[in-house]
Amino acid sequence: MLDATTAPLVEVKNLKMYFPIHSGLLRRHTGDVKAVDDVSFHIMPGETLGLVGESGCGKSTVGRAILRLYEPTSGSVRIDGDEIPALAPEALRKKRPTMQMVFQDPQASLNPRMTVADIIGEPLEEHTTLSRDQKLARIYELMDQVGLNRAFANRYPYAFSGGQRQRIGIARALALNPKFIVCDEPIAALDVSIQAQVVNLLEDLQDRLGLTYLFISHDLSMVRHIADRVAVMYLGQIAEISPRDALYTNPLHPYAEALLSAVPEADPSGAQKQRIILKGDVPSPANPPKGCNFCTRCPKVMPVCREVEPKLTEVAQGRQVACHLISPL
Amino acid sequence: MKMKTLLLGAAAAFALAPAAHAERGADGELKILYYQAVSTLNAYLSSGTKDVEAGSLVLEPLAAFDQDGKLVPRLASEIPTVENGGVAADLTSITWKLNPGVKWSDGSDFTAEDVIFTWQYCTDPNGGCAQGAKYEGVKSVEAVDPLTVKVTFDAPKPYPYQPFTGATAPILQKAQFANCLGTAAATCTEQNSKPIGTGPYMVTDFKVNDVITLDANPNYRDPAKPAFAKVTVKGGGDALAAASAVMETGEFDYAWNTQINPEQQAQMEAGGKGTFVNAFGTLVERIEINMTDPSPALPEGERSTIKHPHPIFSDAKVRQALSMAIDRNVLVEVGYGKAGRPTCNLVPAPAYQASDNTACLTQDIEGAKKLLEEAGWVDTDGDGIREKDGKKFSILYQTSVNAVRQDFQALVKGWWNEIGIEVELKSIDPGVYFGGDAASPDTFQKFYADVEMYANNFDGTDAEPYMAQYLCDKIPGPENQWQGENINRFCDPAYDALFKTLATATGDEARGTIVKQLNDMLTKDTNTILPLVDRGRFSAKANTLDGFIMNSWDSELWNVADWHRVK
Amino acid sequence: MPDRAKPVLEVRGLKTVFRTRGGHVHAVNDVSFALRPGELLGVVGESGSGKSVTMMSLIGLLPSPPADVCGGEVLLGGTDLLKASPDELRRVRGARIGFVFQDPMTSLNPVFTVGNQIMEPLIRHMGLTKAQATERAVELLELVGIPDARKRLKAYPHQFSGGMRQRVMIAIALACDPEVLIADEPTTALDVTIQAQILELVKELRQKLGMAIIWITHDLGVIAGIADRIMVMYGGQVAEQGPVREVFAQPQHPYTRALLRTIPKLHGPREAKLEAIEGQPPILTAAPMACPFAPRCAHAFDRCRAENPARRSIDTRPIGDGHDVACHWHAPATQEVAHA
Amino acid sequence: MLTFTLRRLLLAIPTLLLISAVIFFMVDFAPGSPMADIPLTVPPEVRAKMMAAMGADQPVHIRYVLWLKQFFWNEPLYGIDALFGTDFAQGAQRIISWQSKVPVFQLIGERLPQTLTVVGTAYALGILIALPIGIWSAYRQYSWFDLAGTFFSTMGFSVPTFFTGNLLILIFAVKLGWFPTIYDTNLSITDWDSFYKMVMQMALPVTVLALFNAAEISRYTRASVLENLGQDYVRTARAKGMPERTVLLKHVLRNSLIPVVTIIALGLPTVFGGAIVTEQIFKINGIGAALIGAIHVSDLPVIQTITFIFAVLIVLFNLIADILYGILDPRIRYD
Amino acid sequence: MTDTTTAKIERPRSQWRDVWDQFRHHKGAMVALMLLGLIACFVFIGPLIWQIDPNFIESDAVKMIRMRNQGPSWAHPLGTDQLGRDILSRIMFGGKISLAVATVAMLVAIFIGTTVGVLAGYFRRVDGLLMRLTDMFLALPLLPLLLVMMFLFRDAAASVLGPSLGTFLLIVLAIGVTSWMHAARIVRGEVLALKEREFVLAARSIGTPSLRIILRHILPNVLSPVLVAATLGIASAIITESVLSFLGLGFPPDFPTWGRLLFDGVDAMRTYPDRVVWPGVAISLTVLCVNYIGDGLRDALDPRVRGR
Repeated sequence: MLDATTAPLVEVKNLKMYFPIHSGLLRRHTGDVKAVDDVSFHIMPGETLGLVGESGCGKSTVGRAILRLYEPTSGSVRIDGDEIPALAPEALRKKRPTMQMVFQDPQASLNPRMTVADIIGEPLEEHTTLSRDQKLARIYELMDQVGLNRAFANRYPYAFSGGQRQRIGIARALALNPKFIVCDEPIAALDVSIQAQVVNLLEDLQDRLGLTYLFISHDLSMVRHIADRVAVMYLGQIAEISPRDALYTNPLHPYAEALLSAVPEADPSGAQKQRIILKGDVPSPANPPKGCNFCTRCPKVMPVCREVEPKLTEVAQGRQVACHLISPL
Repeated sequence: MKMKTLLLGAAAAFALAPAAHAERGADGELKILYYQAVSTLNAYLSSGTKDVEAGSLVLEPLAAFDQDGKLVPRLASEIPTVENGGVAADLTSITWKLNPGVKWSDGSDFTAEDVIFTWQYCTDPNGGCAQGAKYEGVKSVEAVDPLTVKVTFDAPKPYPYQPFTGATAPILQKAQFANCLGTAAATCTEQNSKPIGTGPYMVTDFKVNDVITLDANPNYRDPAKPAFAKVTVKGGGDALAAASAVMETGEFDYAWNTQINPEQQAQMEAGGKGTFVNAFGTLVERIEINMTDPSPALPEGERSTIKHPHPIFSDAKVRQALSMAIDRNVLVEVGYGKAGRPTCNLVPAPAYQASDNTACLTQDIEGAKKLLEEAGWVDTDGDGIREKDGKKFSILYQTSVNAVRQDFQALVKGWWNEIGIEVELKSIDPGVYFGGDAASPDTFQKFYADVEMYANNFDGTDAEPYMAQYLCDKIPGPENQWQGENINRFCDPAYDALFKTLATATGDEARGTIVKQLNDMLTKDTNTILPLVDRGRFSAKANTLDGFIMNSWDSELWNVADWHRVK
Repeated sequence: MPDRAKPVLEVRGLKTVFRTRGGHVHAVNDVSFALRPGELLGVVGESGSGKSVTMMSLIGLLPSPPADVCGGEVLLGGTDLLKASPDELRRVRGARIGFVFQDPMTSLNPVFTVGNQIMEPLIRHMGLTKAQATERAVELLELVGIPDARKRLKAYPHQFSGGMRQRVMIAIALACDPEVLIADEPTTALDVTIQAQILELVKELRQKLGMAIIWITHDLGVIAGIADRIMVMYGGQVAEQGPVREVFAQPQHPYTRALLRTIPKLHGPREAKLEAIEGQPPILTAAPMACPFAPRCAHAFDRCRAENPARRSIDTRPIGDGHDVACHWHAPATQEVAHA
Repeated sequence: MLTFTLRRLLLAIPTLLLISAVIFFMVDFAPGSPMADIPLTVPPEVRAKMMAAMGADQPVHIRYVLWLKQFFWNEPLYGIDALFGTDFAQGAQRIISWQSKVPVFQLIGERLPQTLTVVGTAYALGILIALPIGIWSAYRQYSWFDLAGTFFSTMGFSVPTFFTGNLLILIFAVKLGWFPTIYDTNLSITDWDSFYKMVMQMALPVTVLALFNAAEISRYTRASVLENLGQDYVRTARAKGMPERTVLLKHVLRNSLIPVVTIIALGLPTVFGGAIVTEQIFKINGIGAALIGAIHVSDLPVIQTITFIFAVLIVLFNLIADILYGILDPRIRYD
Repeated sequence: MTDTTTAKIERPRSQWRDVWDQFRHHKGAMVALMLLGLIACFVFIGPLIWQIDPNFIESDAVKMIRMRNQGPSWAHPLGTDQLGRDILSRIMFGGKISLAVATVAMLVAIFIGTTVGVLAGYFRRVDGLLMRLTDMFLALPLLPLLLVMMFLFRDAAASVLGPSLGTFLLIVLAIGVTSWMHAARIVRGEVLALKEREFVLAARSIGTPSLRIILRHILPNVLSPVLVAATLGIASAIITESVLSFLGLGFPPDFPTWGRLLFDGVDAMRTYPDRVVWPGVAISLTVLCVNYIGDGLRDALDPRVRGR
């Protein structure tokens, strides 16, 4: 998968997404919520990068900033050769077909006042000059592709179950033959028995269409299943990026380790190793701690962690970790 | 009607006899309702009738008008005439002798200085005196002695009784108002709301536009009067509520200007708690005909000016037809009932100067149609509207917003439709219509309509200034910011000439004859003005109130000192 | 495990119907189970499987109308709660049965202090004075691991983080030493690291206090970690019930089997493809005449579509005590549980 | 909270200045002239002089600046003088009514008691009626009580006050004669007798206004209680074994009242406005009547000042509502 | 995907069917809808049957006097007024005007309100400005504002469109321009929430331009609150018109509306109470019905309620 000769499809460098805080009598700019603070990674063509972390760690914001649904504060995002944050509005519009998104809440991501055909057809409407019949044919084709019955084309989203709605959302994302899809917690709102349907569909499509995914999720087992490499985020920053198997067998960053150990496994045999229970809560991204942002909860914290912010550095083949323990200064 | 007034007066006079023995303040409280609330008691700062009349409880003129329009002395001891030497033979001055022993309510003496001060007060150019017209032509006012005042005019005045007479020109106390001359007049809040007077009552409390409380004046010249110890003058509401408060609920003793529709007049009287009292003066509701062209097609500044005579109304026959089509009796019955009577005259009273025209009182639709045919207005296309030279007989009829006027508009429109005239109605907010704002197209002076309706009268009994309004040089137009009083743009050299003779005529008889002729020129002869209804004053009084005499020439409270409770 | 002890809570043939204008929904159909002292019963099922409604029905927390608990009995220490008067029920709630709900954000009243909300049941049910209640509240907060408890009593819910709020909810539920604690998806809204904290806390509290717990969740992993017994619900019915290890080791119901297979594993060999359960959970508009899982079941045969299977024990223990299943199909005895 | 309040007050200044300009110029453009009720017998020259004496002939922007100074500087000085017996104002020019030549603030001072008594009583009464109805309607949603309550409240604001008011007068004051038709502003309560009179004369207007207010507030209360009844914490309270009384009157009510209280605060200035019609009908010489009266005679200083005071009240009560929200709802912190 | 569902091809079910289903269960709203239908029939179809000119006055004086203030009779079921005009036909005519004014004024208000609300909610840059404007309008005393508008534009309107249509449009605009603020606030709030909904984000990720996002995604979804606001707007417009007429600022007298009839009736209230009662009842009943329908709509359109 990691072919050294090919260039990455997506390359994110030093991405920052700050939301300003205004306060005081004159509403001065007094600080920032650092939702994404200096994040860099790349995704190779046809690869799936899993992005995991707890709620509020900024993983969804990363996804949205990459597609420039939010205007990033700074940093570079190159997708298929284009510098996304620098694109002019019209150029960005032209670029949109190559990069698409599948959203978390299949209920909220579909306009309740539009029929399925309208929803799937909207990207075609915006970016192609197909005739009515051609468009309908393409819509049917897409519905077949995601396993939706063509007969439902004129129905409204509320008539569908969660899994079916997510299929509609996927069909919409596929309409323009994208190369890269950001899957923003696509299964989080689905029932357990439905999750597998959607994940299988995503995998099928990737195989068939050669798609590249950024798969954002908090479900570590599902990420293990689908992703080739995994990035673990904590408080707006990446703690560790590793190939999947390496991470799951031997997490390097203490947070990645704790996160993995916290996942309850459906195995009552008691074989599970001792859990690492983190103390306390995640600090506010408006006021992150000095030094390493995990230092307030880290079971292996050292004095240096409270002073110096660790940089994400490559410690092994394809493994990057931001921790003083792993890569001392 | 006249008979009734006389009877009332007689009854009141009859009632006066026992009252003479009455004791001041014995009858408790008198409750008066002025639904248009009183804003100030200083008649010189507001000529609103309500303010003037409320002021007359406190302030008095040298002489007042009685119910027949005759002058009766108040602060003067007699009415000066040429005969008794009070008026100079050349008519350039008048000398008033003051009543001795009159005291202000604060106990100080009333003297000629107060009279002179009053003149100075009202003629100060910065004071904005509302009664300036009363003192027009006065050259000087001098004290011959403390109880004698001589008023000198700058030209002979055949009617020298304008200054210091009637409720609109009362005497102010010099001591109190000395610092209120000119621009200071408006800021003298205390003085304006609690003036010291010579009248039967004095103010104890004044709530602007709401309620005034007064007590009997301890220094009033007649020790037996007034009969009431306390007076409340309440404001607010509307005519209907005011009438109801006297006639139905009995909450008040007297309510001013209870002009309500005739059916309700009858119903309220059935309440048995009070009676409506009326008296007729000179207020005439009329339709004015525009002698100039108001067409919007004309450039601004030329609409309704003498540059363009009216295309339809220049023909006298047409104007006569308009008049003949109106049934004035119906108008009275619908709109006024006992508060009005049909009239053909601009000057309906007093008797010596009122013409006796009655011809217009009978409606003659057929006659009107015939006149229009004669004038060349024929309905050629069968749409019910007459045409002449391809022009439709279509007119705009405007008036102010007012329930009765709108009824009148509807009725008159019906009649005029009947004789083949298309009428468009327009009603304008009274604030705009009578506002005199030169920038507004909707004032009655601008007269951007073919006919318009309103009511007007004159102050006092002498019609000279009133008739002066129809002189050629009083026509409103852009040059005088539309401030002229000749609303019709009527201009007749013969009228101007006849009016000049009025300036030298003396005596009721002689002056009356000229006024009648002038009146006829405007109404009967040319139908420039179509008088409709002689509107009387119409108020309500409780049956328990006695001594009341309705007066249409002066304040309705003119004899409030004589009011008392029925025993 | 105090297996043979008399159950503290016994539910028999519970039926709940929602009568709405759009039609009736048979949310709970003939659910029976027993809870023994000190036991932790895990209830698993997808949304709409009737697991929450069952628990709410027990103590009359469902708004009526539209809910109608129309059959069965709920025995708490011998008295049938379904026949109890509203007043009697009120004396049970909060005192003998404590409740913890899913969303700690909305389950606490935002305008009252945490202390106030903890003290309410103490004053109401235990008749404590305000001062006594305050002391007890401090104890409770300390018990659930909230530092600086006395000061935090005066704080409002919004001043706590999600995990802390859930601790407060647990403190409220435990305030009057209930015999039964019902926790309705108490960790679903929390992050995994916080969930781990709460699970740890519950384990601790069980050891200290020894009350019986019903733990509702859709996460088999959570159940595996803490429960003694598991009850799998599907379509308003109990599909399978038994000791946790037995059920995980030898799932009898096709649904349970599929459910276990559909979840990817965190350790061990990575599955090439997930086994999906096709189709949708049923909408229970009528009392089921067939097996509700039949349309999605890989093993379904004609009988499944004609007859709703009764629960049957798969060993010698009586139904409810041992391992039982409601299925016409007999799982092969051979051990072939996926990816074990 | 303090910062928030200060900030809002600061923001209010430009808003109010803008509003004052809009009001001033708008009213000035309005039709009518202060000379309209002067009899036609008064000749034009005299009218012109009267206008000049009032300063009404000045250009509008000059009058605006003068008025601003009078409103924001001179009048407060007079207010201080009146309170502390000082003499800061030193005879500076006040805003004077064209019609009555009385300082407008004096006029307002005379009118305020009537308006406050009637409107205040009516509002308080309205709230007292509305809360129980709204709460119980929501608690017993779709019961006959709810249907009746909803009908009552819908009626309350569907039927215009000028209709109900006149109807009540006709029936109770004119036909039955139970109540006076004219409000006596001089009446002060000194004994039981005058108290009885006061009650009698306030009865009808207060009824009309109170019903109107009650209608609106009960609707809001019902909606708010309904919303809160569905909240999770209500279930929690019940799960704790709290009796329904506590659930409803403590948990639900406290939360429901937050928006209701702010609605009540927001509604106060509009009640002053709505009272204009009521004052007109019942002949109460309050602020509303003063405004209508001034409009009828184009007494611009009075109109401008009163309408601006209304605007100030609205802005002020908006602020108060926000602050109340912050006080009542511990979740909200204004920073 | 079960086979049973694929077999039958359902006709797309419009959401409005659901709304109607829910609405039907609101008894008050249904009764109100029927009553309002009756009122509308009375007002719009009534004049076709009852063909007396509402402004007809007998020109013959004697007849006219006899025709005045008649009680109910077969010729005039509601009697005649002080000029002998038929009250029934006047109420019909007045109703037509009142309802037309209210409806059009509401449309104006809703149009302005929705536009301002959508702009403010969607474009952060103009939000502050537009909301300040809204606040300012809310703080303005509306009576004088209405007065001024009537004054400033009456002549222009009348000269262009004729006195009746001119006044009509002016009143409608005046009411509309002074009553859009609540709609704007509601819409803004709704748009702010919608903007964060994922389907709007989805549209942006597709590259749909703002205008089309507003038209396709935002507007249809603010329809529910707008519809409710519109219904309640009709009610308040009827009241505003009648207050205007009641204060004598409305239509010319030969152009009766319910408010105007009520205003005229108050003068005659003591003698002929029915003159106040009929237009008063007409106004009250209509507003009551509209308010009830608004309530019903609100319930029917509220997804939370509908879900129950």
